[in-house]
Amino acid sequence: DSTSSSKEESPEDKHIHFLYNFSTNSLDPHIDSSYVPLRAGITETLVRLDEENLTVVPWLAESWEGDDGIHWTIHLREGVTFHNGKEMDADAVKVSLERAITESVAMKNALKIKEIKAEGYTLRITTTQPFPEFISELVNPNVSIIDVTEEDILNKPIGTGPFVLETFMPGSRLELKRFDQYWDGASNLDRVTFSFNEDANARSLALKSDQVDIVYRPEVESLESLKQIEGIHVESTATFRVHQMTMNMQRESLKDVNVRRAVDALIDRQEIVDSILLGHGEAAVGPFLPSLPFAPTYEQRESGAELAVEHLKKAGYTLANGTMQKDGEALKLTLLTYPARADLPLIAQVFQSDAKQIGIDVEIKQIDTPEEYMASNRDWDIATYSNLTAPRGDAGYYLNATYHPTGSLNFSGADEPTLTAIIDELNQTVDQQERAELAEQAADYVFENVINSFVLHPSTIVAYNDNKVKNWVTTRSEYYMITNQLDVDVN
Amino acid sequence: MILSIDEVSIRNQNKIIVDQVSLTIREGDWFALVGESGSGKSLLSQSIGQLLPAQLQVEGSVFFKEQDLLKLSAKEIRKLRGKNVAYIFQDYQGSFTPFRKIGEHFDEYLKVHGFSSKKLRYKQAIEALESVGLAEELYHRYPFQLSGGQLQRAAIALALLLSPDLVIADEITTALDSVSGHRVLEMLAKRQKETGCSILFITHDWRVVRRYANKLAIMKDGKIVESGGKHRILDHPQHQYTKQLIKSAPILEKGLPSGLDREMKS
Amino acid sequence: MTLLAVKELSKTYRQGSPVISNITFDLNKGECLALVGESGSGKSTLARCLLRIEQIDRGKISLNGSALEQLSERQLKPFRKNIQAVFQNPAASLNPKLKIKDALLDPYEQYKSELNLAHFSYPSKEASVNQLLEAVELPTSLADRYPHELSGGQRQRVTIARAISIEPELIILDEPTASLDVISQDAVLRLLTDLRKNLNLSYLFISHDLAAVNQVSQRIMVMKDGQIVDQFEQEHLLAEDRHAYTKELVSTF
Amino acid sequence: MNRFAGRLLKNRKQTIQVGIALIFVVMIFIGIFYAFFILKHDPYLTNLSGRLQSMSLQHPLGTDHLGRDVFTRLLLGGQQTIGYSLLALVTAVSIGVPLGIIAGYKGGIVDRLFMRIADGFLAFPDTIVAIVLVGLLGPSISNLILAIILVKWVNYARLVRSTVLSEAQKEYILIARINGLSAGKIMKKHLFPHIVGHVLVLASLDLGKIILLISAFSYIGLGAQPPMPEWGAMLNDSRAYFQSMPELMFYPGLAIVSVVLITNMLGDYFRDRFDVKKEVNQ
Amino acid sequence: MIQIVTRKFLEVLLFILIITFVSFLFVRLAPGDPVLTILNVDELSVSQEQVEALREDMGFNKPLLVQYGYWLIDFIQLDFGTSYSTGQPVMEMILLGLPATLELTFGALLVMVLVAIPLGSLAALYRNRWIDQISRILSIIGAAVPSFWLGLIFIDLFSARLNWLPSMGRDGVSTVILPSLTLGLAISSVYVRLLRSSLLDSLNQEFIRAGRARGLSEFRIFFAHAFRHSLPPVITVFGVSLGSLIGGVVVIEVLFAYPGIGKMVVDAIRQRDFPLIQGYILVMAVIVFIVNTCVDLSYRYLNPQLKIKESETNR
Ligand SMILES: Nc1ncnc2c1ncn2[C@@H]1O[C@H](COP(=O)(O)OP(=O)(O)OP(=O)(O)O)[C@@H](O)[C@H]1O
Ligand SMILES: Nc1ncnc2c1ncn2[C@@H]1O[C@H](COP(=O)(O)OP(=O)(O)OP(=O)(O)O)[C@@H](O)[C@H]1O
Ligand SMILES: [Mg+2]
Ligand SMILES: [Mg+2]
Ligand code: NI
Repeated sequence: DSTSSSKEESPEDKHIHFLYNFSTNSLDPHIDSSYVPLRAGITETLVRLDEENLTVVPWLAESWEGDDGIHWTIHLREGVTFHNGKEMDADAVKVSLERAITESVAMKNALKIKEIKAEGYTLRITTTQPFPEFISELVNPNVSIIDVTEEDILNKPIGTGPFVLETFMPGSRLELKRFDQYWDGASNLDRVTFSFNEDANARSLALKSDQVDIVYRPEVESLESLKQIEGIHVESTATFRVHQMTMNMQRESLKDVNVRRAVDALIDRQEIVDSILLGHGEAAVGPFLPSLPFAPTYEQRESGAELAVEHLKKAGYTLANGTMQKDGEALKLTLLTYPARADLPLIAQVFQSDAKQIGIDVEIKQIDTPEEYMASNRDWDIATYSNLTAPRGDAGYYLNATYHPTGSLNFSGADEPTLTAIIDELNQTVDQQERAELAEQAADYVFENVINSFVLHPSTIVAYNDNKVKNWVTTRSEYYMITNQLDVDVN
Repeated sequence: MILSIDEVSIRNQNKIIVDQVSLTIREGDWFALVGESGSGKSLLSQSIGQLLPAQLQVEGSVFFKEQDLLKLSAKEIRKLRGKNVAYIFQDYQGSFTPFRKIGEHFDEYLKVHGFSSKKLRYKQAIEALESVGLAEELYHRYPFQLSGGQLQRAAIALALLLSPDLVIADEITTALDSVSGHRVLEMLAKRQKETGCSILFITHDWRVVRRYANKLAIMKDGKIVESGGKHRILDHPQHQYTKQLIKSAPILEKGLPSGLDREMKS
Repeated sequence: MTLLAVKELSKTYRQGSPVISNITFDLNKGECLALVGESGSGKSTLARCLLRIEQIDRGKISLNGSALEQLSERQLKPFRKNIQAVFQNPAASLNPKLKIKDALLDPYEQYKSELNLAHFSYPSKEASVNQLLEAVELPTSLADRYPHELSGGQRQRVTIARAISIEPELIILDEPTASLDVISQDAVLRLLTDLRKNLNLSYLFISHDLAAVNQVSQRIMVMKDGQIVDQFEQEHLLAEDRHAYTKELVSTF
Repeated sequence: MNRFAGRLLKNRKQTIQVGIALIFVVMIFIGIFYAFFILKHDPYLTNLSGRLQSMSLQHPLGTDHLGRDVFTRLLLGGQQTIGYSLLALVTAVSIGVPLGIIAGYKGGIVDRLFMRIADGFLAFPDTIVAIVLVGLLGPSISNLILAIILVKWVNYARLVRSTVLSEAQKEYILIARINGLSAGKIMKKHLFPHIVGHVLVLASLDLGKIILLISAFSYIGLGAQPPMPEWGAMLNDSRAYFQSMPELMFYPGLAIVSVVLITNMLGDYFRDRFDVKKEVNQ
Repeated sequence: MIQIVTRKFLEVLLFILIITFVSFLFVRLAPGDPVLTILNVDELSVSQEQVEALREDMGFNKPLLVQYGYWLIDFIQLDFGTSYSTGQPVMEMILLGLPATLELTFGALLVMVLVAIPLGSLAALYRNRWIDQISRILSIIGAAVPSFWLGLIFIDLFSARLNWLPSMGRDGVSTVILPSLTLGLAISSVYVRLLRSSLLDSLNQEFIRAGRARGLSEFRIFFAHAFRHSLPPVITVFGVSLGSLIGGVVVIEVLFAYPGIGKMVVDAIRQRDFPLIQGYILVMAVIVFIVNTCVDLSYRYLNPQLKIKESETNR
């Protein structure tokens, strides 16, 4: 079967070749933002996301407390060993956490840890401020627990996961073998190859040619031809990501909520999902995936060109000489987009074409680094952007970053006192139920005022050889890929 | 009869450059071809070995030992070149590949024609150079490091290296002082005596014609106006142009100031 | 009056012994000075040194009293129109990519404004080209050809025509008539002599053809092994008290 | 007789070349006419329900991934593509050639300085140049063209310099110096004809490379701005459909090939005009 | 001799200094900010103040000259900094990626030599005949067809359909074939036509005719005389494109998942990973310098007149 890599493969070897869509040169679990060590099953975090109930559940930690949001106590699972045989106790976890926050400014910011105390299997952590999401932040793969006494963390991290890294070829692939002492039961597989290819077409072809068994994000347009092949199974799972139209509320025209409504009404979501994503996505109403606990239920909002025209009329625009005008000035919008996410420019073009139909002149501007551009230039009206709205099952991240006046991704320039107050309150709230309610409120506010307009939740597509691969699960968080459950059919 | 040129015409798109020229060269002939500058001597000589520039077309036939050279394939004519028919071009500088040393030309020439011993090749090359009065050291120089006369002599030595049956020598003493020129021509004459080769000798120098040639043809405007034995042409020229040509030959008379000078002084 | 004065000029190529050493001579205005000598004795090198296109080791060159040996290319420029040259190998002296008519007028077009011509007149480009070609007895049809479409003698005459086109004070002629038939040669030599006489031009006439030398020059220098071994008036070419090498040259001629 | 045959034969090759070029031009005109007067498609009008259609009378080359008419876009894009890439090419050549001639002819310090500058340019990846320029001046195709020029001129300068270096040693250049031609004139009149050949060859093929470069930059968001039907961008957009609808990539590809073919033929034709010896002896 | 070497060395040093300075300014002038990458804003909640703080912390608010000074001090101590995105020492990363890229480049050059030399030569020898036309078509396709397309077709054909060769990774000779072939064919186009053009010039030289007159075989005339004479332009273009070749293999590296330096630097550029970009330009400057110095030396070998003239004027 897998022809490429495994030279010393004996016939009874159980082996899976997984092909991933990003590549990395470093495996440092605390820095590498491709999260490969966790995804490949080398390392694990203290807690993980339960994909079904969308809650944070124990993993290397068994339980935790922290009612005031500042002082946290974490009880570690006992009897877990690192790949090198060392025991994972509180001391080991402490130094691992400490390394994570010293090596990565991002993690230091995210975790807000002030102090860690370790005794036996218990960690006592103090945060610098009330920080209710602390536990959910521990889901982040960059807080993987590793044995930091090892020399070459960059190329050979020693974790607790079901697979041990054998060789790593930077930018190319990892060879993994089973960790027999895995605490949750050793895998059935002998070996796993985890390789990278960033070209979607090439990934599809690799599966076609049987060089690999599982392909992450094959080319959407090639799915039909993949499905034709006997045994190939294609799976598509909605993610916590939303493609949105960010509105620049500092622009004269968009200050008017009716204009924003018009823009929102112009987006033909279902058509976009069906045609551009070929159905591999979900039309979005609000920022959060409907299945998330804090996603509000919306009444169906109408859309369409007529509605958009109506909204514009309300805003004082009239159609003259084929263009929408107000006080003799035509409505002209500059729409930003960037090609790093291939579907965004397409959405932009469809929007442009639709807008033209009702007399709005949209100029598309394509840029390479959206965050930087949007932050430092304010000469645009709308921007297609893609956001993770609940990467670790919590809304705090998204709401803070996107709608709080101090948020780093607040490109719309939103400074709505009501909304800010909700978010501030959320930041103080520990109780999950209450948090969900606040998040829902915030989402409703955003929706009502059309601060941003949401287009769709794209899906993660995974294609694999159904005849061979067993127990593959595509996760929404996209954190967990190679697990101890993964298996092959020996026939 | 070693070479017989039979009604050869050379033309380009617009005009006829050489017009139905015929001449015959026998074994051991020193055949001098004299004539107006631009009359087609060089082209005629180049046509013998199929060496004309591609944009010129040639008609007629050139028999060399019963073979029509103009009808030979590229491969067949190649076998003859160098070994049977050797050229010394008028453009002595262009005859050498600029980035190869003089010696390399000799060495290659011998090697290609079957001399396998390196030492022997070197020895022969040096001998050839010395036979035209060139020092051994020039063997290791690049063409641009030689003077005009040195290059010309090197080209002569090169052409005579394989003792060809026919030597086509196109104005080969233009860059030589009279001493060197004399020496080279004597050498050529000696070689001719030894090997019995024929020489097609294109020149403007009447002294050389007088001294060495036995046959002679005069060319003007692409035609041969007169040809025959040396004595016949030199002493009993028929054609007006021939007469004029002979008359104009400058001579160095003892004690006499030149004609032009006398004019000036008077 | 001395036009060109050369003092103790020496030149050595990269490796090896000096090619010319301690060359000293004067060239008078209106004079044709012939330079004959052994092949490889350094005549062309001397010519190139005089033209300052070859680095010189030592020595002085002065033209009309101004020293040339230290001047930069730019400083030389004003002198260039007074000296022209015909090189030994006509094939290399013409740009293979330019038609004759384009190459021929190079010097003229350069100096158009500063010239004070007596013999030639330049009504139009075409006429000028024809005039020059005719002067050296070439058919005007050659104007539209490329150098490789010319015979050796024709190329030589083109280079001569180019050199005389601006009637410079001094022309250095390196074997200018070697490839010409005797009739054309005679015509060219006459032309040169006429120009010299009428316009008071001077020539450094390098040649192997003693007859031609005898015909055009007033003085003769003989070179051997990089040195001037003999120098005399034209009348004395055949005299008894000549240097041994001169005699050898004459006797083999 | 013979003479005539020769001339005819010689011209036949040229006739064929010119013929092919003419046919292309005529086809393009017919195409433009057809597209803009008969079909009257808006090249920017998306129609998601009619996407990825194959050839039909209505859409001679089908529709693209957003349901736009490929044929109309291809024709409209041609204008831009050819215009911009030619602009880049011509400018790069006209900067590189003179600089190369000067460096090669002047030699010495000028040459060494020039070489180092050229090396410096070569050390910068073109992506950096593009990103910086486009970043500083704003995203637009003309700034990208500027970047391409900055990257490309070195090639021509270097190429030209190498030819000039060896040509400048020849005697006819010495004569030209003696003839008092200024350095500039020598370069223009005597050296230039020796380099046009190579430059034309390189340039005619570079046109394709430049179009592809624009496409490569489109890939990272620096090239043509989205709805613009630039060929390189179209090529890039069709990447995704490599398996499902390969012809989408084929059309702009073919368009680029045709343009390069024509320029190459023209380049060769001009090269031949400067090649005064024309035929090689066999 | 020692003098010449020291002079050359100083020249290189100066060159590198200038290059790094220019690149430093240049790269930092571009909009874009590594801070956002470092903070991983895509996944982590970050406030504006934190961004500002980190910016300050990393010295981005200092004047550019001061920043360059710091870089230079480290550089003199042979410390090229660590990558912002991976935290690895820059030189280590480059030296890790460089062999792969060089492998690819050399593979491509081999293909180029195997394709361009025969094809270009035949095209010149049989000018305007069918082989010439074929070479023209091939080189135009090479020039006008994007390499990702060619690469995909090769993968589809040799890997997916025929199953002859692996399509990805870097695993010995078998994996280098397809990418080299793709890249090699793409770059050959220029050389085919350039060699042809240059050969046409050479074959018209007088010494070629002289060689024929000496009875040399066409083969010998071609290779020993004409070919060498036509090399300078070809080598020049080669020298010029080597730099962009090394940097320009990105598409191929991505397509075939070949872990080279091209991909690395494009990522670095996109993430504004300044130390890595700076290190890359440094390495490239050295490579470009070496290659083009060799090219210049080769002119002297190919045309001895240049060599000798030069040593004479330098005296
Ligand atoms: N390639 C060519 N194309 C067209 N005409 C040419 C070509 N080569 C030479 N000619 C012309 O053909 C004629 C004869 O040239 P050729 O070289 O044979 O003369 P030649 O008798 O050798 O003269 P010279 O004594 O001056 O060398 C000349 O008028 C010349 O201009
Ligand atoms: N570039 C060079 N490098 C080294 N030696 C050279 C160079 N050019 C010429 N020579 C040598 O210098 C000497 C003089 O050459 P020059 O060309 O001046 O001779 P010449 O007197 O003109 O001879 P001829 O009458 O044969 O043309 C010769 O021995 C020649 O080999
Ligand atoms: Mg001749
Ligand atoms: Mg000489
Ligand atoms: Ni008698």
